[in-house]
Amino acid sequence: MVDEVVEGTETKVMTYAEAIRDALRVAIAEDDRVFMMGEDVGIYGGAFGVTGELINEVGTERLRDTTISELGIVGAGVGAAITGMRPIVELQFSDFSAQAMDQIANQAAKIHFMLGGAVNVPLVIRAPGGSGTGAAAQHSQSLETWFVHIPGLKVVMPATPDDAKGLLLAALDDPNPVVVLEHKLLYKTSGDVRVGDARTPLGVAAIRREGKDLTIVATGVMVSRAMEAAEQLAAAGVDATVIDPRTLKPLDSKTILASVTATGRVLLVQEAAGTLGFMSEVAAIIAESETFAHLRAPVRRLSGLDIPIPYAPKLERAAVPQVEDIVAAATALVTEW
Amino acid sequence: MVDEVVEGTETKVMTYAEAIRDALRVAIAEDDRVFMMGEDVGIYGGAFGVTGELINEVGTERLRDTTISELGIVGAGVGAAITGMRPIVELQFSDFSAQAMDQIANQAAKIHFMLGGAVNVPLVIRAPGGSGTGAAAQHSQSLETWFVHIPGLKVVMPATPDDAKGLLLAALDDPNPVVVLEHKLLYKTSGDVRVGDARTPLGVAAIRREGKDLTIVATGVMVSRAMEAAEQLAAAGVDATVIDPRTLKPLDSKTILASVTATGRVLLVQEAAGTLGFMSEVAAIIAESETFAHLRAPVRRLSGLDIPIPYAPKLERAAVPQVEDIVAAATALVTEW
Amino acid sequence: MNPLAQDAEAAKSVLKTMWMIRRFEEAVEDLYGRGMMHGTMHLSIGQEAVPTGACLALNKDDYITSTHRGHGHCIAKGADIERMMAELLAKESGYCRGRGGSMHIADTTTGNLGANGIVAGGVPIATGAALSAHMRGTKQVAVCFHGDGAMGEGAWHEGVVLAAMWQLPVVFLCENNHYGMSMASEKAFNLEKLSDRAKGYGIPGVTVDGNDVQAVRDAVQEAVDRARSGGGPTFIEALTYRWRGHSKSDKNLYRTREEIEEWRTHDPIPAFEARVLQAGTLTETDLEEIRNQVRDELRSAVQRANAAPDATADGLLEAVYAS
Amino acid sequence: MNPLAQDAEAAKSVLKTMWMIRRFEEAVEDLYGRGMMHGTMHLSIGQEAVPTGACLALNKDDYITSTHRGHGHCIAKGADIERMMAELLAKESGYCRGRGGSMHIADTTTGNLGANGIVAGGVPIATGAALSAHMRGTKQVAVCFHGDGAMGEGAWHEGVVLAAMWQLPVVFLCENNHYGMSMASEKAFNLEKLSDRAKGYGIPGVTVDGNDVQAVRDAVQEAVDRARSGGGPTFIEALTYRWRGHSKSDKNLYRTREEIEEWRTHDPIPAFEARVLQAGTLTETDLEEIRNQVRDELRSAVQRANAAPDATADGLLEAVYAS
Ligand SMILES: Cc1ncc(C[n+]2csc(CCOP(=O)(O)OP(=O)(O)O)c2C)c(N)n1
Ligand SMILES: Cc1ncc(C[n+]2csc(CCOP(=O)(O)OP(=O)(O)O)c2C)c(N)n1
Ligand SMILES: [Mg+2]
Ligand SMILES: [Mg+2]
Repeated sequence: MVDEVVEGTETKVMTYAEAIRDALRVAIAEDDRVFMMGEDVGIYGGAFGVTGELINEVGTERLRDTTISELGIVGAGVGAAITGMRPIVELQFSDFSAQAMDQIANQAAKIHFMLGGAVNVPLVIRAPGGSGTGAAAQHSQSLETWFVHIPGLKVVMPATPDDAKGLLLAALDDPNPVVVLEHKLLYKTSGDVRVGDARTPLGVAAIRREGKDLTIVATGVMVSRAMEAAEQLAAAGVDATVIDPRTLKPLDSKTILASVTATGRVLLVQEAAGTLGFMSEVAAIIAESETFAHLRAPVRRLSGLDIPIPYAPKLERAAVPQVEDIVAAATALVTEW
Repeated sequence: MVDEVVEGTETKVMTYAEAIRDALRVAIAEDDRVFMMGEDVGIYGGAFGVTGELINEVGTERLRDTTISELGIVGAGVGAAITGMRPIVELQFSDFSAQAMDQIANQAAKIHFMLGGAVNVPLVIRAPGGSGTGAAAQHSQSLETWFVHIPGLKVVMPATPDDAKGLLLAALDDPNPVVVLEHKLLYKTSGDVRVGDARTPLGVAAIRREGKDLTIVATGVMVSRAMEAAEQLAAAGVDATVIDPRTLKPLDSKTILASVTATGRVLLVQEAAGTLGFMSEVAAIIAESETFAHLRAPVRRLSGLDIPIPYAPKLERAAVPQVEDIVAAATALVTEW
Repeated sequence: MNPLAQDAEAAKSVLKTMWMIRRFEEAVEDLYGRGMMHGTMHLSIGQEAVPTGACLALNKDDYITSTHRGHGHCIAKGADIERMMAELLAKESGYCRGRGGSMHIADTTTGNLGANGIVAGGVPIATGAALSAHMRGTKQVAVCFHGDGAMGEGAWHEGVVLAAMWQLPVVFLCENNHYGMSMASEKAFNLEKLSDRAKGYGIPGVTVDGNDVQAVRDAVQEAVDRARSGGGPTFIEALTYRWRGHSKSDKNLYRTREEIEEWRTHDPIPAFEARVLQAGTLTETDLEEIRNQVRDELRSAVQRANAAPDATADGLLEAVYAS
Repeated sequence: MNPLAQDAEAAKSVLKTMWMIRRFEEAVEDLYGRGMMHGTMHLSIGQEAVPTGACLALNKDDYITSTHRGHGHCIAKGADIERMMAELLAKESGYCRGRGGSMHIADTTTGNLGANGIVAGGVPIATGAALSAHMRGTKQVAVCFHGDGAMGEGAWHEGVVLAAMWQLPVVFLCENNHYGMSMASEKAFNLEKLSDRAKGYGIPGVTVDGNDVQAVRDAVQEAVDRARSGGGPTFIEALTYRWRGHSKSDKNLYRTREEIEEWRTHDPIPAFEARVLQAGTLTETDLEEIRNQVRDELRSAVQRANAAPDATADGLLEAVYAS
């Protein structure tokens, strides 16, 4: 669907951070099993202000400040999830998933399968990724690859306030561990958000814009950059479709393949380092598919450089795709092929 | 080169495990800075017998038994590497890299860049991966994706005894952190190994077999399966090239692309789970390249199922590609296109 | 607390459990040796008093988290030995449908949240189960079995830190069998007693003879009572010894034959039998009957497990996600 | 040990370092406020006595590992403030060529192995540096600065476990400024003194007034002497307080204004100045001169740093791997 928010649904303008807070509020109110824990999520309001003053509404039992122990808190989330709760764990930066990787990949992801289906692990892990805040290499990564590769995890990457809320609520409904990768630069962006308990189903891509000349697939903060690029391309007579997969795993490859089959050209845009970034999988899926025969140009990936994110503002900017890079790559795809 | 071991070089038949031990022996003897630490690498001889009785030759200073503290020992390796040593850290199973991921990805990989080049991190991490031993989901993963995706790491995956030795010695020469992913099923396989300080350069693929009908790219334990499949295919009149990248990062994509351009068909074989497995990157590279125009069939990946590795022998076998699967996939590629 | 050896029912139950663990693992060893079992195995022969004593202090709905050396925990908490054996034999009727094997057996119906192939992997999970019990207001307690070697892991530390901060109803029960694989705990941790660690988390710590089922039961009972009444976590070190190698690959080079022999003279099962006889609670005939009963039950369970259909590869992909 | 306040050279050096840390961070705060600095920043204003005292006990080739709040450590170990400031201003002449910023400044020429954006990330690294010193037989010692909050991390635990096992020459120096971001260490760790943790690793532990430069120096000196002579690691808790918020996003909601005000009366710098005056080692004029000298040095360093060319994006890809 091109328009996310269905006509007639009541909406409210919120920031992405507020939309997440709203989802937390809704989920905690409607389900006794839901709680969130993380570093500084209480009185501090979250490192990025996501929880804000929520602690005053829901109290310290349902919104738990933890020690700085990422492995421990994800593990505690696993333990709570398999014993009847619906925990959400906030990692302050997605980079710190490195600390928690055993509990994420070796425990949460595998328990259901490994135990022959005897137990479910309805755990949600929220973690902000991405660069653009000058926080340098250890606080700016886009690590979706680590999670998407591991069987047993689901992975979502909301690009709009409405999806930030809707995907989080859908993740909480899911009986499996879901990693929700938010983006720091999006927290302060605003948009229409459905009020109440509005879910965005997992596994369904959003077509943000429809055009006939090429398909741009973009994730996270790259969605809005792709949309901006598409506007500029349109002004230059190039009509682009923009697809936001929203859920990276399970991926709605059908929507992507159908569009690429129709346009014959595809530009894959991500912030993550290119080598084995998520778009490598999308490229591989296209290369393996029937769509292959319909390609009028080779698949093109536009990714973050294969470097740690640098501190200096200009260098940081150069490290990841910008609107002008998307315009240039799309133009080349359309004109050179 | 088709034949790894150059004519005239002195060789000895060794197992893969013995070849690694030989490399350790050579490196420890020739360089005072080299030492290895890990769990049970001393008197126990290593969980897979890699160190064997080496402790009696090199002593407890250069071969250090550690507590069960993967994050700590990789971190200690980082600290030793940036202060003048050449440490090797053995992770008992590559699955436990999950525990150590912060020191691997956030420290070792980034320090050189993040510090503006002021320091090098000549750290080698050895870790056995793969299934086939009935050790189930937490002891059988093929996690190369995690490392290949992170800028700053180099990643090798030796498939023969000679490369097990040669790549390890080359990794020790390298001023960067190198992850050496060995395979449990290979430890007891034997082959000719060059004696003395024989290096296998990083970043150079091996063409294990040359054929004109299709290119098979395979890694780790899949290399010997691909070779066996190629023999069977040859008997059926299908002539396959088999390429073993050996180094996954930096990847010798030139060798792969040249071969695929020549054959027009490519089968990518890996043990790892397919979604964002290493071969997704190879597929993407092909889809983006000039080679694209020479493809006579879509790229085909043959991967481990997207499941945690099961315990039951039949299920474990079904989870990853076997010789017959490679034969079938190659045959389909050649006959259907 | 009530002496187990003086109560006929309790004594029988203790002996049944300890013998069952012993015989179960001997059977595993035998099946393995005959090539009928796959993978690896970690046997707890010699350590039976720890899970047996500990689980006596627990209700059925209390939780345990277990380890790679988990058969004893599983049996003591009340699992069905046929389904356990079926799992090891890679049968569809196994606890994990053959997907998990020895290192992943769980029986949530008796509160066992699972063995774990990851050393210390269960520690934060136990903390989470205790947090869950606290939040649901159930008065359940979680006992986290772990080895001495596990105390080198960051996961152990973080799990204990959180439990101590929130004063959760969890008992960290260290089975100190003196080695983490080949690493002597004495050498590893620079401590006389591992329970000295507890002070660093502001929680009570105690060391007991892990081959004395009564001592284990009493210490765990005290800790469980404290946890249940809101007094927070406890750390218990139970000193014991593993008779067998760490796993099949172990050549036992890191310890002496004498040491092993010496520890075998502290076998927890005959020690408890002797106490029972001495107290006059049961007769030698009663003891013989228990042993026979265990042997028969086990033999029949193995037969039934073995006769069951193998796990099948059908639906592997569908089994990854719950729906 | 020799009283710093009674030795003119020592007293001058202490004051120069403490003032330089204070003024450097005030300048950073100012530049940041004026939009001339990017990213985030963690200021150690109020905590200056800890790095200053600690580094007095170290040789130039001794190692330190530092933290996200690392300007003080870097200055005290002897780094060049112009290159530090250049780094924060994203200049090519910065210690990291503008690639690292505040959280990654290192100066290996003075033994600083680097600030670290990862809480407790430097702990195992310090252990490794000490291992390296031991293996190379150099008698170097490593001091690992870390916060109270870092003691919740598994990395902290594992680093200390290894150092204790191998009895390495490393000092774990906890700057307990009472909070890990918003989490009070008192609440987090369930301990009266964080140094009570040391016992659990079989190493000596001590708590000192971290705002008393002499107390810090003496404790670190003792630990360093022990380490250098083969006596293994020590844990030191230095009690101090951060005056500013954790970082720019901090609204200080987790602590009271009164608490902050109370701690400001324990400013380590005037406290040491008073001692020096009382001892008659230096005069008020001498003190004024030191302050002026620091101000001038800093001002000129900022100017030079600011005038230097910006870091460039050329060669970013080539900068990832060493060759
Ligand atoms: C994270 C991790 N590291 C290493 C291993 C390999 N391993 C399995 S058991 C074991 C020893 C564990 O020792 P301990 O905790 O004392 O338990 P025990 O085997 O003595 O019962 C090791 C090193 C593992 N399974 N997981
Ligand atoms: C692994 C990790 N978790 C969380 C953070 C976010 N963070 C940065 S500093 C900090 C507080 C650290 O507290 P402490 O160790 O006491 O040092 P202080 O800031 O008080 O100097 C937190 C939570 C981080 N950088 N790294
Ligand atoms: Mg043990
Ligand atoms: Mg602090």
